[in-house]
Amino acid sequence: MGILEVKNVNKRFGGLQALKDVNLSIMENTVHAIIGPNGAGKSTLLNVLVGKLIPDTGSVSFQGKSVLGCKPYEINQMGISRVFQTPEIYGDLSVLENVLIPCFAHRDGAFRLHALETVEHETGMIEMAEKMLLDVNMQDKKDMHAASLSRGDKRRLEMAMCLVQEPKLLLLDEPTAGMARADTNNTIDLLKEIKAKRDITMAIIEHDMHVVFSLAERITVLAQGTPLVEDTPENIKGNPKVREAYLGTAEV
Amino acid sequence: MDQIILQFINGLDKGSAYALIALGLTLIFGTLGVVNFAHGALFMLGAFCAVTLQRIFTLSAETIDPTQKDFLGNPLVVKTPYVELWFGPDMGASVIHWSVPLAILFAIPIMLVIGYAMERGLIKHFYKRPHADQILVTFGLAIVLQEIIKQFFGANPIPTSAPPVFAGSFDFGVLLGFDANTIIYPYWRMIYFLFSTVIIAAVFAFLRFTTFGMVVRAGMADRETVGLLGIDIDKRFTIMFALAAVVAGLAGVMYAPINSPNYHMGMDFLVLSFVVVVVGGMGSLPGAILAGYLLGVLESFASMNAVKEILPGIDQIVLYLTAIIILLVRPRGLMGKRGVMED
Amino acid sequence: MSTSNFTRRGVLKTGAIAGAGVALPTIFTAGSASAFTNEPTGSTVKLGFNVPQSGPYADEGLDELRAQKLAVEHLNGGGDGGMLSTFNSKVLDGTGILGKKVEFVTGDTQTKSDAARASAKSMIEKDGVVMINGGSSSGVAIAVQGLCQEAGVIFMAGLTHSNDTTGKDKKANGFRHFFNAYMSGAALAPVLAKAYGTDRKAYHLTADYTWGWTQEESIASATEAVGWQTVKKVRTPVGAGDFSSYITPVLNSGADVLILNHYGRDMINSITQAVQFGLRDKMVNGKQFEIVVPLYSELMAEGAGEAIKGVYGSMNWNWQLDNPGTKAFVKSFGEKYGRPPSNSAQTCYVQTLLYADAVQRAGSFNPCAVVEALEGFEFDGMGNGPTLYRAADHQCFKDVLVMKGKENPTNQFDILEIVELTPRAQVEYAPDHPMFAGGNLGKCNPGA
Amino acid sequence: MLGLNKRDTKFLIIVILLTLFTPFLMQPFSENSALAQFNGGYPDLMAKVAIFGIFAMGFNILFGLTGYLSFGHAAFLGVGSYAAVWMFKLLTLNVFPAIILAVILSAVFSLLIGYISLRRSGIYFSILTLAMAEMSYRLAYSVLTPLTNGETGLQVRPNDPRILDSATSANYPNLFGLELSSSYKWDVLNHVFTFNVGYYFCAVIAIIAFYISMRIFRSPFGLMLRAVKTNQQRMNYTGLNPRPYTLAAFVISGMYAGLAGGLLAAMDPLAGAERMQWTASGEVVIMTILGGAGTLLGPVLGAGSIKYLENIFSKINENVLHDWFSFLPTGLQDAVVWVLSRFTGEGWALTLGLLFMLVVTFLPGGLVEGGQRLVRLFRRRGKPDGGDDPQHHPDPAPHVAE
Repeated sequence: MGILEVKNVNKRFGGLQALKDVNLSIMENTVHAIIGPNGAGKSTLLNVLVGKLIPDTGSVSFQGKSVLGCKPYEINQMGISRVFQTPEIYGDLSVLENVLIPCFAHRDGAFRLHALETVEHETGMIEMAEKMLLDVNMQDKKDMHAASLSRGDKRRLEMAMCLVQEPKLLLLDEPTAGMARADTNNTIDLLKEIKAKRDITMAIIEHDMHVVFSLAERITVLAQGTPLVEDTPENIKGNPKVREAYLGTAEV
Repeated sequence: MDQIILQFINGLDKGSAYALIALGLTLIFGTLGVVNFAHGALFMLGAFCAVTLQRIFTLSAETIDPTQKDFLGNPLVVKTPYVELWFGPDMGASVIHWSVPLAILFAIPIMLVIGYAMERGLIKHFYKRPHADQILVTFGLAIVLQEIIKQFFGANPIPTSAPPVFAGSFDFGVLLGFDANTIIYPYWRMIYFLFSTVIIAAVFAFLRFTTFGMVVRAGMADRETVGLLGIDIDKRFTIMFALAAVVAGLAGVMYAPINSPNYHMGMDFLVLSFVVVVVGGMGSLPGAILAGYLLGVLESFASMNAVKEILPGIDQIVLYLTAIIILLVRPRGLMGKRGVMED
Repeated sequence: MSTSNFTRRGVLKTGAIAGAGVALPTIFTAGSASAFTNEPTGSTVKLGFNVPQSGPYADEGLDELRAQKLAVEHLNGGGDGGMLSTFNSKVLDGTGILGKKVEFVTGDTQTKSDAARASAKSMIEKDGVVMINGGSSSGVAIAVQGLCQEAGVIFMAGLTHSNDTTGKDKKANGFRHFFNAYMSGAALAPVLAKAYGTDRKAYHLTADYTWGWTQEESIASATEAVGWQTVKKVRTPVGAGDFSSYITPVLNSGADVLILNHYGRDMINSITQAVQFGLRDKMVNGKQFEIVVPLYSELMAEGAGEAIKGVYGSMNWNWQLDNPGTKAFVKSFGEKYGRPPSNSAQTCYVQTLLYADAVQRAGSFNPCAVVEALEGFEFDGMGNGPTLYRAADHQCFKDVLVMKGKENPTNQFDILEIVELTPRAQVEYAPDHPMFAGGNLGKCNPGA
Repeated sequence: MLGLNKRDTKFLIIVILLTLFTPFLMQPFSENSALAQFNGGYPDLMAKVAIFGIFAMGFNILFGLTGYLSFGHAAFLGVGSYAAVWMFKLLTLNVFPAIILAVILSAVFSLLIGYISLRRSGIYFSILTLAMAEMSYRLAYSVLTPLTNGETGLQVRPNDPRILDSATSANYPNLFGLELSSSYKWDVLNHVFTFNVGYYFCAVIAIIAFYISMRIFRSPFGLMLRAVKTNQQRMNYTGLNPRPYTLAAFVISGMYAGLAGGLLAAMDPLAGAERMQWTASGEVVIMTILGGAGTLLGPVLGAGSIKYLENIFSKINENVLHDWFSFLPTGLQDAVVWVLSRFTGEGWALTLGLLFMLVVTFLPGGLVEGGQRLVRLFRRRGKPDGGDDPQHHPDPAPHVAE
């Protein structure tokens, strides 16, 4: 029984069958990659997982609880955090404040009218956020305007914002899309480091095989909206079906 | 039945004014991404173009007539417009009477210059600024413009009549088989309706069938890409702003006989035109036109006595009520696009 | 009144402190020196002219201000003296009021009750005025009148036509020279009956606020009294701009007269548009269709242009009147400003002189003394013929003018003609007339 | 102190001192000098500055923090005023019940309007709020006259029931018998300083309101509101529901507006419908932006400057100008007066419009930014300091329409 169970999910957009009989099980404490060529339904699947889309049939459950129809913030409160293709951070706020917000969300839930408390007095929260920043090597940038960070630092910051909530499942949506090779390698190292330090389940939706094979413990290959195969990276590498699906476009 | 037909005609007519103002506003917003609170002032300036031309035509030679007395008992100064002296009384009088239609020609260059100056001198510095700043600066500009007009023309409305041939009204009822005098509508308002249709069609044709229009439309959809193609989109946008000013100005010129121009009329139309644009959907030209006519017709129906008896005061709020309902049912107005001015 | 040491509007002038102005708490001692609000102690007295300077009535306000400046000039002995020479009370001698030179401050009412009160308050609190004059709408007049009553200064209303100003909202410290909606009806109805016959059906378009309602009520009841029927009363939003949807149903409603209970810009637009609809060219019930505008003003007539030709209405005063007071005023106003005064200008001018005269006769600026001097005051020579300031409601009673838009104007000021001078007796009413009931003058308030 | 850090405490103390000494600060010129015209230290103006300061402070909690631009806040001000005047009429002329009801009623009203309007964002939100406020205004002006007394405005009359007041009670709004309109005038060295009960009452409430707004700015809640402005998407995926946060900010700012409305009525027991008009809503937007949106002190500065301009500039008529320039030869004097009178007296609105344009063009952060630039200019050599207002947004991020 996985931490995240996707069962018989179908999703249609008009005439297009975006997801077809998707069954997927992500095991606790693994790094699970979902790959597939363009239009394979990766993004649709991700949007179903985070509550943005409701499938036509089937179920998605996280730790035995259904996530269907839940709002994104409810799903986050259940323990799923998400990293976006382009880092989504609070550009107007300082780096520390960026990390403090998820700390509060983790402690206080989706809404609390803590209008007459003072951020400065929340020493516990601040310590937690600073420790997190230390973890991702950003402690010296904590007072910077988040919008002025480099792209790599923005990615780190976003990661920190997700991790500080101690999520049980971290969803990464093409975390290295558009990055130069060096940045991509940094991100891989960062993710490895994160994984090494804590028990966490990661689901990576990725294009870049280099990233996938550096990190993943299990891989699901999606093609035309349906899972083609699920296996370990070693086995996937040699699988002819996968080659066929990618029609040689992949750098396998 | 006749009442309903009458109010429908009425609504289309009202709506044509709304649509025309909203059209200019949407052009500016759609192309430049600027929320222009001075748009009502442009409308007002257009109306004052008509007033100015009328003033020019009535510039008069003064002669003293000792047989008549003025209010102080002094000999009366009789004023005869130069045009009457030059072209004879009849021809001269008809030139004066035709000052509103003639003002269209007068207003086009003036509004072009005003629009151009506004964009180059002020608006272009605000493309990258928050909408709130754009609102404040254009609102300030609107106040300045109207105060300047007030200094020159005073606060009292100035009668600006349509040519006498258009006086009176047309009897629709007879055409449709009703009794005489049941459905009548003034000629000038019908002309206003036709005029607005022509202008709207012209703007659409311009955007659809000319290269200039195509570039601008492409720019409206994706400014950066068009810029990357090496096309100087900014220059074209300046021209679009000037054009929008002309549209607003012409709407004002032709409206002068319906609503005597006064310095404050721009502010009176400001809120209304924003409601129309937003109901139509920010940045959508067809939306603005549709919303203009829709709100015009609804407003007319709401002012029917039968309706007012059931819902007293409904004519006061119908525009706003409709706006609220439409925005709640259709999040981005009638034809708005996702992501436009939602942040 | 409060019993605390803090006196209302407490003018606790402890006199200038000699020597260094070290702030010591002992300075904060009570000890009221003045008997009433803003008692003038120096050689000057300040009046407050609160008129609209922005918004739709700005031009009206400008004309009021011209007249008020002229009045001050005349009170201080400048110019040709204007109506001072024709006024039958001769106590004013051009040396100011009670020997004090008259000064004035101005403010902008914006034709909003809030702004008008703010401006009046600053005049009272900051500039120390003893009287406030001006305004061009009833809402503002009632709001400022209430304020003056509370503050203990005199309010000499400008243009305010609603019955309420001296009806249910009357105040002891407030005085209205201008006529009111009831008088308009009483003066107009007989003239209308004579001109258009007694078998008429009227359709009212009414500005949807208190003044509009009182005028609609007054005109409807006066015209009904001469035999007319009221077909329909329709309320229109204030500032509607386009009245077409209200005008369209008029023709086939069976009515043959349209009565426009609008003022200012609304009236200009509604009459222009009604004429544009060709209403006045139509025959209904076998009669020529007519339009009536019960309350006229020169500026409205100017704004409406051609549309008002032949349209009946009423006015408080007009510069064409043939009497010495009018002649003197028009002369000094015309020579100074190059245009004849409007009827709101005349009201403001006369109100300022009347106040000065009352102070002079009472021998005191104390509002209560002024009220006493003005109540029941009969005067003449101010352009309106013999006039009475009735004690019961502080309303002036005088002749009312019925006007008509002139068919062939000879110059820009010659747009209205006087049709009839309705004698005062015909427009009088009992102070407890139902249209004016419900108010309470209260007691005069001297403030401090 | 009071849950504030040292810097904020210092800031609050400065604000308190400024507020308490306003009767001096706004009355800098001696009575007989030509500049006495510029004195603004009379009770009505001082109180208005405090009241509109409260209004703008509240608006800033919504607009400055969350970025939601409401164009209908005047409706809450109006509701507060009407509620207060009805309390005066029915219950007692003591101001406390009136102000409490004003705040409660405007909270209810803003909850209702906010709940509906916050379903949309950006300009759609602005137009929804505008439409609701304009509807309130129009109905109050016409159909709802029995409730609002329409054009004339709702006022206190001698024959109102006022069931809690006895025959000997004060006849004007009061604080347990102490009338708000009573003042001490202190005449010293040709200066007249007025200390008015009403002003100090408003001032104390304004200081409390300022303190609360400071606490909100510094609270986790305030942080969340700023998060709403910056990135709602991220907020959602961080497990936070932006809607209740925004609604809470909307209601809080509505309550500030209601409080301001109640105080307006307490200072002057007449509630006119015009204070709900869109221009009044626009005014508070302008005050906030002019002063500096998102800063603590900015809105108050903006409110002060606009009210000052409206009340002082509109009173400088040609006669006053002639007095000032009487030293010049006649021709020149007339010319100078003619030019200046375009901008004062009846031309005051022109000055206002020009001021908006200049400030927005050259000081995007509003007057506060201007102040900071000045401070920086003087402190060049001193320690690097951001000025007296520890604000959060030194450079508001441009959000250009896509």
